[in-house]
Amino acid sequence: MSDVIATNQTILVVGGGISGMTAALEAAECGKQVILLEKSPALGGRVSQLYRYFPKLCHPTCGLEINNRRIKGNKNLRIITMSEVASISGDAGNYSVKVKVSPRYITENCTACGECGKVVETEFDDDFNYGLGKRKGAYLQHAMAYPQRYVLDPAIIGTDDASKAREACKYDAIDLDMQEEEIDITVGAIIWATGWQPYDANKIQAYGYDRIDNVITSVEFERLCDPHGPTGGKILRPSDGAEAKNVAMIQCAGSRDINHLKHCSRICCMASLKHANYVNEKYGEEGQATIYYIDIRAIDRIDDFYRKVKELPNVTFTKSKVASVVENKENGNPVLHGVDTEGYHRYANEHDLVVLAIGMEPSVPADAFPVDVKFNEEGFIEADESNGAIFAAGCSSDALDVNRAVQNATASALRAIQVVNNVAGSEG
Amino acid sequence: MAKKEYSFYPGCSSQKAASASNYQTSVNSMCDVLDVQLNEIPDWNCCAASIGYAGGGELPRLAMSARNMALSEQAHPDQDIVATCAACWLATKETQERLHNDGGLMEETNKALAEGGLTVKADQNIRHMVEVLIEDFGYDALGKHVTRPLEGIKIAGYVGCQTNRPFGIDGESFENPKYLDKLVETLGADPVNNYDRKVSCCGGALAFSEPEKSQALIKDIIEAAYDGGADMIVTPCPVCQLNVEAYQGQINKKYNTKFDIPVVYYSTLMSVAYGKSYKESGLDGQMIKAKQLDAIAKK
Amino acid sequence: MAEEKKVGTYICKGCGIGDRVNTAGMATIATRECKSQVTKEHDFLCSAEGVKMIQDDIDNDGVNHIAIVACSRRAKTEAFSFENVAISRGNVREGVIWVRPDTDEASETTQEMAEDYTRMAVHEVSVMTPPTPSGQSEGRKNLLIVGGGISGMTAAIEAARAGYEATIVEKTGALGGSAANLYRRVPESSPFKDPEDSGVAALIAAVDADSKITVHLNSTVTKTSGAPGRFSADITTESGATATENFGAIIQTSGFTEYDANQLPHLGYGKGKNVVTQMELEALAAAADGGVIKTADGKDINSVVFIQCAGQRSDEEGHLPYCSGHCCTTSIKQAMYFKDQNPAIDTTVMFTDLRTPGAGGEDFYRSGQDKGINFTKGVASEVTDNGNGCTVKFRDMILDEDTSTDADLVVLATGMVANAGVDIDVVGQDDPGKWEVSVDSILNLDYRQGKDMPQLRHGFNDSHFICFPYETRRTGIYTAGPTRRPMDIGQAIEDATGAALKAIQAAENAELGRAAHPRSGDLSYPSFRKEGCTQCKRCTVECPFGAIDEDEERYPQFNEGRCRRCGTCMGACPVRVISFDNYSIDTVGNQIKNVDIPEEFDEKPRILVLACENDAYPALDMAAMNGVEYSAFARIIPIRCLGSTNLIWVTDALNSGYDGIILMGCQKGENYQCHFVKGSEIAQDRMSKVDDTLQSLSLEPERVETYEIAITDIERAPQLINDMAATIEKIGMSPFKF
Amino acid sequence: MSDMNTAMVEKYRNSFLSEVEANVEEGEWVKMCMQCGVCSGSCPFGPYWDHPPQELFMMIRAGKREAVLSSESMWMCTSCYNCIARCPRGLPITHIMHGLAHYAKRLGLAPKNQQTMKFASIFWDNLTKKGRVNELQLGLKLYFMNGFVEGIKTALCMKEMGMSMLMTKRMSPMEYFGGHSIKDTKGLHAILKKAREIEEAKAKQF
Repeated sequence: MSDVIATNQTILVVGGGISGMTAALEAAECGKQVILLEKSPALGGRVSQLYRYFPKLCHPTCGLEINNRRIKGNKNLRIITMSEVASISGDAGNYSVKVKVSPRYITENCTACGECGKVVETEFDDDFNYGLGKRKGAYLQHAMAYPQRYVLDPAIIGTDDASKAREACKYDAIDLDMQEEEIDITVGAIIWATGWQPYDANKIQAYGYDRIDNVITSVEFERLCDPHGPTGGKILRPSDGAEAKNVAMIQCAGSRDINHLKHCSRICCMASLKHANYVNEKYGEEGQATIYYIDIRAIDRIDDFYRKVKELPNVTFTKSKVASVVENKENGNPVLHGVDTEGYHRYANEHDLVVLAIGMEPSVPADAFPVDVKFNEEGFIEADESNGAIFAAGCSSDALDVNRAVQNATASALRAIQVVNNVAGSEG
Repeated sequence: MAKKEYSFYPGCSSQKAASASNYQTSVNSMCDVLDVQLNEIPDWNCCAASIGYAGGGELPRLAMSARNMALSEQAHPDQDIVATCAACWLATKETQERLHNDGGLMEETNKALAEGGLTVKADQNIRHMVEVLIEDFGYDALGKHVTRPLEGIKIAGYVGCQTNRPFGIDGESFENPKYLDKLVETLGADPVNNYDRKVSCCGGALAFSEPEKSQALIKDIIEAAYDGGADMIVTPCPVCQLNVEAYQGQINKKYNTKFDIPVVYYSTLMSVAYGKSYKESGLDGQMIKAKQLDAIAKK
Repeated sequence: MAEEKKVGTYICKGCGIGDRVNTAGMATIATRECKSQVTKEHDFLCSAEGVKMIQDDIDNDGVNHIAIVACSRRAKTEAFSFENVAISRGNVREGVIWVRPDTDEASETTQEMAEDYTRMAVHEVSVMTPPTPSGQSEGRKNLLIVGGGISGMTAAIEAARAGYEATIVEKTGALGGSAANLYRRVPESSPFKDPEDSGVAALIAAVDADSKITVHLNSTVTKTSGAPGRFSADITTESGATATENFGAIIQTSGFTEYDANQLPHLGYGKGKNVVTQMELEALAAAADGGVIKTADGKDINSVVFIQCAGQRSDEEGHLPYCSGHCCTTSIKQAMYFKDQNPAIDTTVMFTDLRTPGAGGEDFYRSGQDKGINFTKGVASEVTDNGNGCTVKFRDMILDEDTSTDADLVVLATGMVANAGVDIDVVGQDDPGKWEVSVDSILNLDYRQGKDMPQLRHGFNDSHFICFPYETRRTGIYTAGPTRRPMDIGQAIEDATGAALKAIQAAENAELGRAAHPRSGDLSYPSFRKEGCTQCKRCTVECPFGAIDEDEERYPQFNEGRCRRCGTCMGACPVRVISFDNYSIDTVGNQIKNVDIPEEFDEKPRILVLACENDAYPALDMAAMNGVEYSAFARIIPIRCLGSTNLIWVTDALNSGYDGIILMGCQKGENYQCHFVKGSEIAQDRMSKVDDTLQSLSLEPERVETYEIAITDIERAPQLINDMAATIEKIGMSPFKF
Repeated sequence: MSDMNTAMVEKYRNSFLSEVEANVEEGEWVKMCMQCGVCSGSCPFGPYWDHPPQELFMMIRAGKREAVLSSESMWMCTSCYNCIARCPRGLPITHIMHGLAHYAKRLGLAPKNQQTMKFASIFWDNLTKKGRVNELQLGLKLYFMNGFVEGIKTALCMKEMGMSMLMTKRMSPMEYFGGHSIKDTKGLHAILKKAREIEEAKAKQF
């Protein structure tokens, strides 16, 4: 790692999700030197965990493939995975950044041949699948993981599995003595794109996520529908692995709620429309999707998508914030209790599976931020003079859908370029 | 451990020969073991409970609780106020909150109190006895005093409403508080896990004015306890205790059920486990006898 | 290239390749059959020393055409990227050993696969040349910005801050656009409680103060030609004076026009002064400037009803089918104009879905409620004049009743209509030589395919892509702000800043001859043999990016800077005169022709698969990673886009004895996923002609199939290959084997 | 129609919402409701409400004064606080319901025979008399609050319960004569009187 070259004309991008990748690539394709840090072993972030995008229902991996190819072909861009920012000091045009790099235990030699994965035995909850499935202690994060290199779970270091893995590798790519590293770099501008995380569903007590097997979150539902996911793309419910054909989506699960997230997470309505579409796609007439909502926020031309889904005969919309979910002990079905407020109709509806349209909160909370920037009450970074040359991109700046996150990331790339160009100008 | 002292607000139902007098008995025994001294607020008055609203307006009701706080501040200035009744605790705590949050109210209330020669600051902690047990002692400490573990008894922890919402016990959730279950375990008995009526409403005061509707709720509460295999129900609230215990006969008539499940206070369980006698534990106050407890208590 | 061609073939034995196939045999084929001058095997080719071995041959041995026979071109790309040489990849890992069982009976066909991929790689590279830029670009970096509203000014200022010059052309006599008419704007920063200054004045001041920004008022663009790095634009003033200037890239920020409320008579518009649009209310509020807002005819206002979605989200004739996004927060803001001035004024917002998304939106909604704005979920059916105000008939969705309310003023939240110029799908381009200015056009492009930016939906110049919102169909020209998509000021500012970045990037890359997205950095570009050209115009018509013009003699004029390197023109050309240095009829044709075709009774059919490099090919790679097997008879060739498929490849394949052919492209139609927009669609039309070929050869139609493949089709794509194998087994081998 | 009611109608002719904001406990929160309905779905007595809380709020905003104030609905509140715990906008719904009920009673618009209203009033009088609840008298009053015959019926069906309460010493006949009381009843009554005065005065000034 010592060979990381950076100057105060370098742009640092923190976070390798769709926003970070975009900001980094757009800047690099303008000829700028860029360093991209990613906490996990591979790029892609949240979108790589999505099956499809609304409203086109196209596949995030399609765009990821293009971005991966852009990265492979760009010499201005340096990627450091498994790394996090430890500290930031300095001012616009001249920041010193400490970067903590966790050991991957696998070197560039790795050809992703997969032999190590075959021999290790210990399995772990697959966080890429939100714990819905298992993965080996030596693994490739996902089929499109870039860099296409395996990683060892720290938990197997020092166990037989580790040595088995090393013996299995014909390319001497496994280095069990790899240590955590700290590297210092100087950069001119920083683009912060650490994205979002799903709100902790356990906190929404009334919906019983912690008590009822068949209550899951929208991000988990995406994994269920993905052919690369734990069920190979089948909608199988957790309690008994049965096909879930009658699915309920509960909107504002954590959002628009002063007890949880006071902001509207913007994407959840469309996510649920998309999910209703999955159900319809998989089961046709046999499927039934019910969306419990307060307001359907499908703005601008995304409203087309809302109207299309509305026309599906097996999708129902109920204007109601569900009051509580209880489990039918006989069959494990969640039963939703509440009131349809359009004309006051009380309901107790039983479904096979409940999907909580879970809210979006910034991954890096204000109090854990490595340097002093302006946050709003919702915890997003707000553009402000006082932030110097630290620019938020994507969901670090607001609850955004992918299209807007990319728009915003492209904009932040220019803001960063302005800074380093001025540095270049002043240094002649 | 040194003696702990609190400014005690017993509430109407815990008075001699009142509906929760047995609660008071067991609380006294429990405190005796835990070396807790409850200093009764001199000349305390009724909190007006929630149901007081129809007669009393906002300010008169606040004044009732404010008077209690004022008296406590005079008599035991540096002690926390502790209540054993959910309604008393809630009404007092709510009053405190309102007085501090709504600018005008503090002044108006004091104007009213002045007529009785009192003033209130409303800055003492207002706590439920359960909070005292969990926060000032903790389960381990409470467990240490157990001399007669309540082995083999399955108990449904019925938390009810007002001990739970809107304030509740720190660190517990509104929908699934676990402290009664933990307490039951601490005393050597088995809790009913996922007792899904543990926070549903018994009708409260409306058990009097809307008996049918309330008894329908009570029926579900008892049924769920039986479904969970419970031998008895434990609760921290006098209203819950009375409603769930006293109406079983009427419910049996109406729904031809055969309910006969004892409903006891946590303090009764503790007193028994702590080696107190049948009487000291308030078991004589059970309209539906808690036979398993009686057996242990009479050992 | 001056130096003579020298082909080197490098075969990797790693990742089990060496164990599964006979690499020595492959090497022999490379040398003997394919005339590879240098052929080497290596145990671990992507290792530092493996790479060094190749680099040494380049540096010391004059090897300049390199066939890497190892893993997929998607793997180890950086390791195998050598400067100034032509490179091809033979995929024997994901393409062979990972999709074939490791059994004795399978070993023979597996070996044949590996040998074929070796042949294909060597023959492909031997007809490639390392691409070099055309040098067409004039290296201009300054930006032309058409439209001087918030979006336009923002784009100019942000570009200037990065050191790039910008020229704003504004049709009216002043900068500011629609936002200049706003009294206040919706807050963009916490605590998101009160309306804010629109910020227009500040922007105008910043533009005026910036020496890098030039402004032409009362001016329009009357002709645009050229390409990124060398655009030329005629800027004409009202008086008619025209100046021609040159630019590196263009941003169109022509904004929107408020929907014409006269089409909403049932909502009482046009009948009196007490029904206004949101924009008209802004004027009243601006006039009052914080004082008492009165109707245009001076009446007091004690009650206001805001009707959301007026003529929006509706299929009725003349209504807008979409949501304009900003109207909910705008109405809240406007209701605050009244409440902040006098809380006693009743304000009701009548909505069906209140849309206030994002961090600030919900705060602003709550602030509106806190200020006493009444929100009613209801649908207004009629607004009538009741003498001293209006009566609004509506359905109360919550109380579930038809009712009405009186108001002194009714505000209609009508939507945004894009100023998108002429719809080129309706109005075609003038014939060469007869080109004329269109007053309706924004850009007056002289492009073969029309005068303005293509429109996507509802008349907006939007991009179709979610992950690439700036992926326009006119390279180097970007649209931003409400002409692209309905949006509020906050989003327009972000959008314009992003568009400025893309414009700068387009100019920078044009200078280097690098392709824009999605083949970013590709230096190749299409060239054609004029002598062979029949002026059939197919290339100029089919280019998804309007990159090819026609000269007066109807010959194609390629504009490298506009080209996205998809090869659709190449696929379209019936006489095959169009090619790229590193991608041509021959680079693919050679691979097809050099696959070894066993004799008919060997019962070893050959299936040609032409797979889109962005979706189908990765899908097959990932299938391989997941251990999904498919027929050993398949030979897969990645192509830039199905649109680049030339019929000759299919005919050649059929003639040389292939038994089946599968074309794998991306989804077409409304939700097309082809990143060259029309590539797969065009190809599929083209393939309809294959049937004639098949008939002329008296072959069964089932032998050629075209599919839409998504990158997630890791099960389906292999299955389709196996299906074809099964079909062939059913209908028998092709008779055309020699 | 009570005088106070006439006065209020006079004063808030065109806005019931402002009337509620000015006179109902926590009434200023009504405008903050976003009609999600979580309160309505959370109420244990939900099925018995003609108009659940969120609908009452909408009716108030729609100016349906009579319908709201004469409704039985808010008298169905058991004070379980589920609605408060779950409301995403933080409305103190329980208290607003109490406030509406109290205001309706003050205006004489509450349904004449509303059982909870009767009980709640008896309860208040009972507890304010001596500063502490006299459960026996409360119980008896309760039985007979709907007339003598009804009272006997109730008394009979409550007999068992009454007996077992006596047996377990959780009720005492002695309570009938005097019973528990605070010492300073005079002071308490003065306090309550003053409190009521202040409240009346506030209602007027709006």
